[in-house]
Amino acid sequence: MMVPLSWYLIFSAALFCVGLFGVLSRKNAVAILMGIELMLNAVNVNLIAFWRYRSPSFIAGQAFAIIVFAVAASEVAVGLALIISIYRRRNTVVADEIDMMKF
Amino acid sequence: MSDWLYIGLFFLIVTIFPGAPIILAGLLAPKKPNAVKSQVYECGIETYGDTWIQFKAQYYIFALTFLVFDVEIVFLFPWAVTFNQLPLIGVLSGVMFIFILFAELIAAWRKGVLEWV
Amino acid sequence: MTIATLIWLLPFPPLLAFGLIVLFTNRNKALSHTLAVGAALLSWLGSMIIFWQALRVHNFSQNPFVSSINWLPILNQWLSIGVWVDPLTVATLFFVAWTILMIFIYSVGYHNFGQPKGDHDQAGLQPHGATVNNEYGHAHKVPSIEPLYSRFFAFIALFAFGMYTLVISDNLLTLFVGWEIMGLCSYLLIGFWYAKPSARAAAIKAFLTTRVGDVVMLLGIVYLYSQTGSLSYRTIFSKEILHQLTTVTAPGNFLGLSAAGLIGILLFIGTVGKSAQWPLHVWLPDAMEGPTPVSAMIHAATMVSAGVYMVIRAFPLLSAGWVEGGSLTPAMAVMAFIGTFTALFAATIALAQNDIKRVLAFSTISQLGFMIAALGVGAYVAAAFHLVTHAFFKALLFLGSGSIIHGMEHGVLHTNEEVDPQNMFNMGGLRTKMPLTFWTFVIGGFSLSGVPLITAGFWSKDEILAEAFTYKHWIVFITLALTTLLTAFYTMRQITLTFMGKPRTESAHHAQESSWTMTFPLIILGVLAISAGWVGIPSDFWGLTLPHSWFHEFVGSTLMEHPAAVAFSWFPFLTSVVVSFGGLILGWLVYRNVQEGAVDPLQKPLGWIYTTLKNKYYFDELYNLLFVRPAYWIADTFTNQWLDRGIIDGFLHGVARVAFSIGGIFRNYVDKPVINGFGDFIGEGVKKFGRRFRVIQTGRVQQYMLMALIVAFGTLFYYLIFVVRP
Amino acid sequence: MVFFSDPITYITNWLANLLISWGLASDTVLVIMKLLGAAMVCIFGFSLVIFTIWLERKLYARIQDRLGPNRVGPWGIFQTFPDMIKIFTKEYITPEGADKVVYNLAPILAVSAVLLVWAVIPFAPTVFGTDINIGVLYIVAVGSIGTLGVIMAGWSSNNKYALLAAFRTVAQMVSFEVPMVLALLVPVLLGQTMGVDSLVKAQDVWFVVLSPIAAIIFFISSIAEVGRAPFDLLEAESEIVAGFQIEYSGLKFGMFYVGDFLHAFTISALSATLFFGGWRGPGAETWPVLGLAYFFMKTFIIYFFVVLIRIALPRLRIDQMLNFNWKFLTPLALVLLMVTAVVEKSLIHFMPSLNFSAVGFLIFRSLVLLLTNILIIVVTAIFLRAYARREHVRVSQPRPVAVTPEPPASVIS
Amino acid sequence: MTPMQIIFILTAAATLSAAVLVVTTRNIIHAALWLIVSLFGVAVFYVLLNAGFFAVVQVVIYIGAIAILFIFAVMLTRRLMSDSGPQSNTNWWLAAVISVLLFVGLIWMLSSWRGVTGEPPVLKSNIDTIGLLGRALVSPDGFVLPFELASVLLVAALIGAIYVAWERK
Repeated sequence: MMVPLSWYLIFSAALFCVGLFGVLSRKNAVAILMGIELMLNAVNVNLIAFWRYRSPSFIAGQAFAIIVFAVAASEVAVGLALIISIYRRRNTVVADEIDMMKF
Repeated sequence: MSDWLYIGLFFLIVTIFPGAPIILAGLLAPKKPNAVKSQVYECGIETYGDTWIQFKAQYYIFALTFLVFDVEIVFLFPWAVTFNQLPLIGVLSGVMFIFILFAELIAAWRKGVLEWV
Repeated sequence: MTIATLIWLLPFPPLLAFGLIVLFTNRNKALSHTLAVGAALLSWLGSMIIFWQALRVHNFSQNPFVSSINWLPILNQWLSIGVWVDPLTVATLFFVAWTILMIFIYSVGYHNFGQPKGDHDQAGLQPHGATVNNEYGHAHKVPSIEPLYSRFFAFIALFAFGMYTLVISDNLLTLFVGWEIMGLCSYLLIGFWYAKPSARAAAIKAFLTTRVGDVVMLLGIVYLYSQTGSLSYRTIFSKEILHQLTTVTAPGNFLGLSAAGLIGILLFIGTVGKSAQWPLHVWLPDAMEGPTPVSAMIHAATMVSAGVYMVIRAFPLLSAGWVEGGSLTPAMAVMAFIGTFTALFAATIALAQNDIKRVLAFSTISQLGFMIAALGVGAYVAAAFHLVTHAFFKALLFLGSGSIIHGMEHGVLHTNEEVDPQNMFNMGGLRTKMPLTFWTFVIGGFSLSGVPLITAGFWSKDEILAEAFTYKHWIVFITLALTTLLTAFYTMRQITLTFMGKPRTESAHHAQESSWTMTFPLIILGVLAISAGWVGIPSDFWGLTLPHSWFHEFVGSTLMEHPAAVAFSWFPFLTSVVVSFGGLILGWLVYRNVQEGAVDPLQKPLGWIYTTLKNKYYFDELYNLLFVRPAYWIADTFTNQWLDRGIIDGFLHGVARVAFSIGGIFRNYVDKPVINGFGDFIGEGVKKFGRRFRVIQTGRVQQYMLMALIVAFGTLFYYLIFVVRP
Repeated sequence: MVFFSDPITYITNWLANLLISWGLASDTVLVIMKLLGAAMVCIFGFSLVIFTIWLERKLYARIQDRLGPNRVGPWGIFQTFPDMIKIFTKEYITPEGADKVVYNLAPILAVSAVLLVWAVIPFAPTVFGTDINIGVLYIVAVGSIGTLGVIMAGWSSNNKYALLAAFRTVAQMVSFEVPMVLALLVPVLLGQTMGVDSLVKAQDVWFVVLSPIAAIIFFISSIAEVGRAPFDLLEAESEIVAGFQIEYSGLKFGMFYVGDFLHAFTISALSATLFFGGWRGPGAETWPVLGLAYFFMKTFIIYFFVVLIRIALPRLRIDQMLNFNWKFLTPLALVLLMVTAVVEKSLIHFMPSLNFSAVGFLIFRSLVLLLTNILIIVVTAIFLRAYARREHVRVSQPRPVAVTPEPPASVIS
Repeated sequence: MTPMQIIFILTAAATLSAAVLVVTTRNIIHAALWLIVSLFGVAVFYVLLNAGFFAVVQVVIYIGAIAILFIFAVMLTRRLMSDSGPQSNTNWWLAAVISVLLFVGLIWMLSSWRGVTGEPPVLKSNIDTIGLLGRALVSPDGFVLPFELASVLLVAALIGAIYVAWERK
C-alpha cells in the first residue's frame, strides 16, 4: 500500500466537485440525480479511506458507508419517483421548466 | 490482495475472450450493407415513430422494489456471516430487520403494486 | 430467571394488556377483560414470588434486591434508572398486588359482564338497563353491560402499570413517572362517564388539583437533583448526602430551612395533592363520580396510598437531623400538623354525608391524615403498617359499597323508582338481601373503626396512637383519638343505615346479592382486612411477651437506625378501645331506627354545624371564590372587558378619531396636492424596481442552490482566510 | 503419483518453477500464472458450451422422439462445429440509428458477465481461481452486470421490440434476483462464510439436506435469471418478436446464445457448489481428481434437470411469473431465513447444555433443520391449496374480454 | 511508482473522466452508462482500500440496481423528441466556477492538514472486517439503531416512491 491518504482525499474531492457541477448545471432532473449519486460516492470513498488509514480495527467508517448506501438508495428511489410523477403531470423533466414557484 | 488481482485479470480476459471472436468474425464476414438490409425490424410494416416509446411505470416500480430489497439484503450479509459469534440480541435484531423487510413486502402487496396490470 | 429480571418485568404485563386492548381487542369484551385480568394475575404472581423470596433472604434490608441500568447520559455521567425492592417496597407490593388483582376481578362483575346490551345506553353514560323477556314472556328490566367495557379495562391496566412502576422504582424520577401515569389514569377514569357534566367537572378538578401538588413536587425533585446530582434512593438517602443536605441552607435562606427541610416540604406538598390532604383534598370526594372499582382502587387502595408511600420512602430525608424522641424537623412538623388536622377535619365532614361513597371518600382522607400524622411524629413503622391495613379494609369497604349500589340499582331497575341508589337513607335492611356483602362490609367497617384485638385496623391505629403518646405529642394524640371516635361513629352510622332495620324503599326490597365475581374479592379482602393486622402485634402486648412484632422488625429495618418499638402502655390502648367501642355504640344508638323518608337525626341537635359539615365546610365554595372566580374574573372582566375593550380599544378609538379628523385636514390641504405627487412617484419607482428585479426569483431549484452555495463558500473562505489563518 | 492424484496443481507448479528458473521475478510469475489460469477457465467454458449445445439438442430430440443431430461425427457430436463456422462467416447487419458502441459492447457483456462467475467456483480442493471472502456476493454482483448487458442490447439496437423485450427481461431478472439472494443467505448463514470454497468445505452435510427450501428457491430463481423455459418470456415469439437480441446477427447474435448456454451450465455448477457439496465426496481431499469428477458429475446431473425442465414445462404468462416471484418465492424465502436464523441460533445456544459428540451434533442439527424446512413446506402447501381454490373460482367466473380501456398510442406495455 | 500507484492513477483517471462525461454528455442514456463506469471505478478504489465487501456491494447496489433504476426512469420520462440542444442550463459557467472554487478550497484545506501523508497501518492478516462490520451493525453499543432505522427508512422510501410513481387507475 504505497498510496498516501491524500491521493484518495484529492480524488474524492474532485469527484465531489464534478458531481456538484452536474447537479448545478444539468437541465435534466434525472441527470441532476446522477450528479448527486457521484457526490455520495465521493463521500463514501472518503469514509472508507479514512477507515483504512486511520482506524482499521474500529469499524465505524464502514458502518457509516453502508448507511450511506441505504440513504443513497432511498434518495434515488424517491427522487426518480418524483421526477416520473412530475413528468406525468407537466410532461417535462427539465428542472428549469419546473418553476411554478416563480414570481 | 492477490485474490483481487486474479479477479482483475479475469475481467481483462473475460472481455477479450468474447471480444476477440467478434472482431475476428467481423474480419472474416462479408460486408455489403445497404439501406433496406439495415432497416429496423418491425412486424410487417416499415418502422415509424420514435423507438423511445414511453413505458408504463410498472417496470419502474418493480425495479424500485428490487432496489430496496437489494439494499436491505446487502445489509443482511455481514449479519449472516458473523451469525455464530453474535449475542442473542444481535440475532434478534437481525431477525427483526428481516421482519421489517417482510412487512414491507406485505405492504407493497396490499397496495396492489405487485400486480402486473 | 433471576429475581432482578422478575422485578424488572413486574410492571409490564398490564402495560402490554393496555396496548393490546387499545389496539386490537377493543371490540371483543371477553377477550379484553381476560387480557387485563390475566395481566393483573401475572403481576400478582410475580409480586408474590418476590415477596416470598424477600422473606427467605436473611437480613433483607441490608441487602435488598437491586438492579439498575444507565439510562440518560448527562454531560459526563449517567442518570441511571432501576428497581429497588427493600422491606418497605415488599410490604407495599404485597397489598398493591392483592388489591389490584381483586379489583380487576371485581370490575368484571361490576360492569355487568354477560348482561345484554342496554336499550338506549350510549358511550360515556352509565348503563341504563335492558329490557328482556323472561320465560313467561313479560318484559322486565335487568342491568345492562357497560358500553365502554374494554376501555375501562385498558385504563385500569395502564393504571396498574403506573402503580407497579412507582413501587419498584429505585429513584425519584421513575417514581414521578409512575406518579404522573396514575394521575392521568385517575383523570381518565373519573371522567369515564364523560357524558355526565359532573363527571367531566370532577375529572378536571382532580387533574388540576393534583397537578398543583405535582408541580411543587417536581420542583422538589429538581432541587434535590441540583443539590446531590442524583435521584436514586441509594445515593440520596445515604448518610453523608443527608448530612450535607441538612447543613446546606435553602436558597435565599428560605424560611430559614435547610435544603433537606425545603426539599422535604416540597415533596410533601406533592403528597398533599396526591393523597388529598387538606387543603388540596377537594378533588377526592368529587372523584367518586367514577365507577366504584375506580374509587376503590385509585382513591382508596393504591393511588392515594402512593402519596403516603412516597413520603414514607422519603422519610430519611424528611427526618434528616431528627433523633427519636427529639424535636421534630420542620418538614415533620408540617406533616404532623396537616395530617392531624386533615384526619379530624375529614372525619367530621364524613358524619354528615348521605352518599355512601362520599362517606368512604372522606374517611379515606381522614385515614390518610392518620398516616401522615404518624409520619409527622416519626412513627415510621406505624405509618407503613396503617398504609397496608388501610389499603385492605378501605378497598373492601369501597367494593362493598359498590356491591350495595349494584344491588340497589338492580332494585331500582326492577321497580322503576326515582331513587338515588347511592343515598344511604334510601337503603336499610339489606342485611337479609345481600348477606355476603353485609358480613364483609361489617368486617371492613369494624376494621376501619378499629375494633380491638380482632381487626387489622386496631393494631395499626393503636400503634400510631401509642407512638404519639409515647413521644408526648399530646395534641396529635388527642385529636387522633377523637378522630377514631368519629370514625367509629360514622362507620356504624353507615352500617346501620344501610343494612339494619327495615328497607326504606321499594328498591331496597328488591335489592339482591351481586354475582360471584363481585363477592369473591370481597371475601378475600375481608380475610386480609382481619389477618393483615396480626403481623404487627407489639411484642410486649398486654404485659405478656409475644413473639417479636414481625412487621416492625421487617419494615423498621429499612431505616438506617432501627426505630425502637415503643413500649406497650395501657393508656393509649384503653383509649383506642374506648373510642372505637364508644363510636360504634353511639352510632348504633343514634341511627337504630330511622324511618322511611326521615332526615338525619343529627340534623336538629347540631343545626347549623350540621349544614356546615354537610357542605364540607364550604371548601368548594371557598376555592370557587378564591381561585376559580378570580381566574374567570381576570380573564373575562379585567383583561377582556376593561383592558382590551375599555382601555386599549378606547384609546385606539380615541386616537383613531383624532387621527381621522387630522387626516381629513391634511388630506384636503396637504396630501392631495403635495404628497400624492411625490408618493405616486415613489410608488412607481418601487413598482419599476420590483418589475426589474423580480427576475431573480426564478423558481428554479438549481439557481437557488447556486446562490446558496455562492453565499456559503463566500462565508467559508472569508472565515478560513481572515479568521483561521492569522 | 502426485501427478495422478492432482494433475492440475502438478502442472501449474511445474510451469511456475520453470518460469522462475527462466529468471522472471516472482511477482511477474504470479501474474502470468493467474493470467493463464483465467484464460484456461475461459477456454474451458467455451469448449463446454460447444458440448452442451450438442447435448441439449440431443436431449430435446430424444424427448420429442426425434434423432437430433446425427450426421457429423458419431451421434452428430461434432455438429456444433459446422454451425460455428457458419455463424463465423455471417455478415453483421447493424440496424440504422443504432448506438454503435453500446450495440457492440452488449454481447460481450452478456458473455463475460456469465464467465466472471467462474472466477470463484472451486472445481476441486486444489483447483479454484480464488476464494475471496465475499464470493457469494461477488456472484450476485456479476449477475447484475448481466442485466446491464441485456438493457444495453435492447436500448442500443433502436427497435421497439428489442427495448420492450429488454425491459421485460430486466424486470424478470431483477425480480428473481431477490429470492435468489435471499436463498443464498441461507448457506452463508449455515456455513458462516461468504467464500465459495469455504462454503464447500463447510458442507459436512450438504446444505440441500439442511435447507431444501433454500436449494429449491435458488434453483428456480436462477433458472428464471437465465431466462429459460418456463421463464423464457424474453423470447416469447408470440408477444415480443424474438427478444432483445432481435437486431443482432452473426456472431454477436451467437454470443448471446453462448452466454445463455453458459449461464445455464453455470447455475447448475453454482447449485452443485453451494447446495450439493461441490467437489466433496469420498476421498476427494486425498485425490483432488476425484473432487473434479464429483463436481462435474453433480453439475451435469443438475444441468440435465435444467434442460429437462426447459423441455417439459410450457411458458408462463408474465403476470403469473411475477406473481410467482413476488407473492410466493420472496415471502417464502424471507420466512425461511427468519426461521433458519432462529432455529440455528437456538441450536448453537442450547447445544452445549445437552452434550453431544461432534457427529451426534451434526446429525441432530441436520435433523432439526430438515424438520423445520419440512414444517415450512407443509404450511406453504396448505396456503397454496387455499390460494389455488380461490384462483379456480376467480378464473371460472365469466369476465369481460377487455377490462382495461385501450392504452394511448405512445404507451405500450 | 509502485504498481499500486499506477493502478490508482489509471483508475482515478478513468473514474474522473467518466464522471465528467456523466455531467456533460448530451445523450442521457450515455450519461447513465458513463455513471456506471465511474461507479465501477469507485468499486475498484474500495478494492484498493482492502474493502472488498464494499466493492462488491457497490456493484450490486449501484450498478445492479440504481443504474437500472436510472435507465428505467430515463425511458419513462423521455419526451418524444430525443435529446437535442444543450443539456446544461444557462448559468453552467457559474456552476463550473463554484465547483472549481470548491475543489481549490478543499485542496487548500487538505494541504494545511498534517494527517494526510504517511503509510496506512498494516491490516492484521486475520482481521475479518466483514465480521467486525456485522457485529458492529447489530450490537446494541454499536450501530443497531441506525441498522434498524435504515430498514425503516427504506420501507418509507419504498412506500412513498410507490405512492408517488403509481399511476392511479
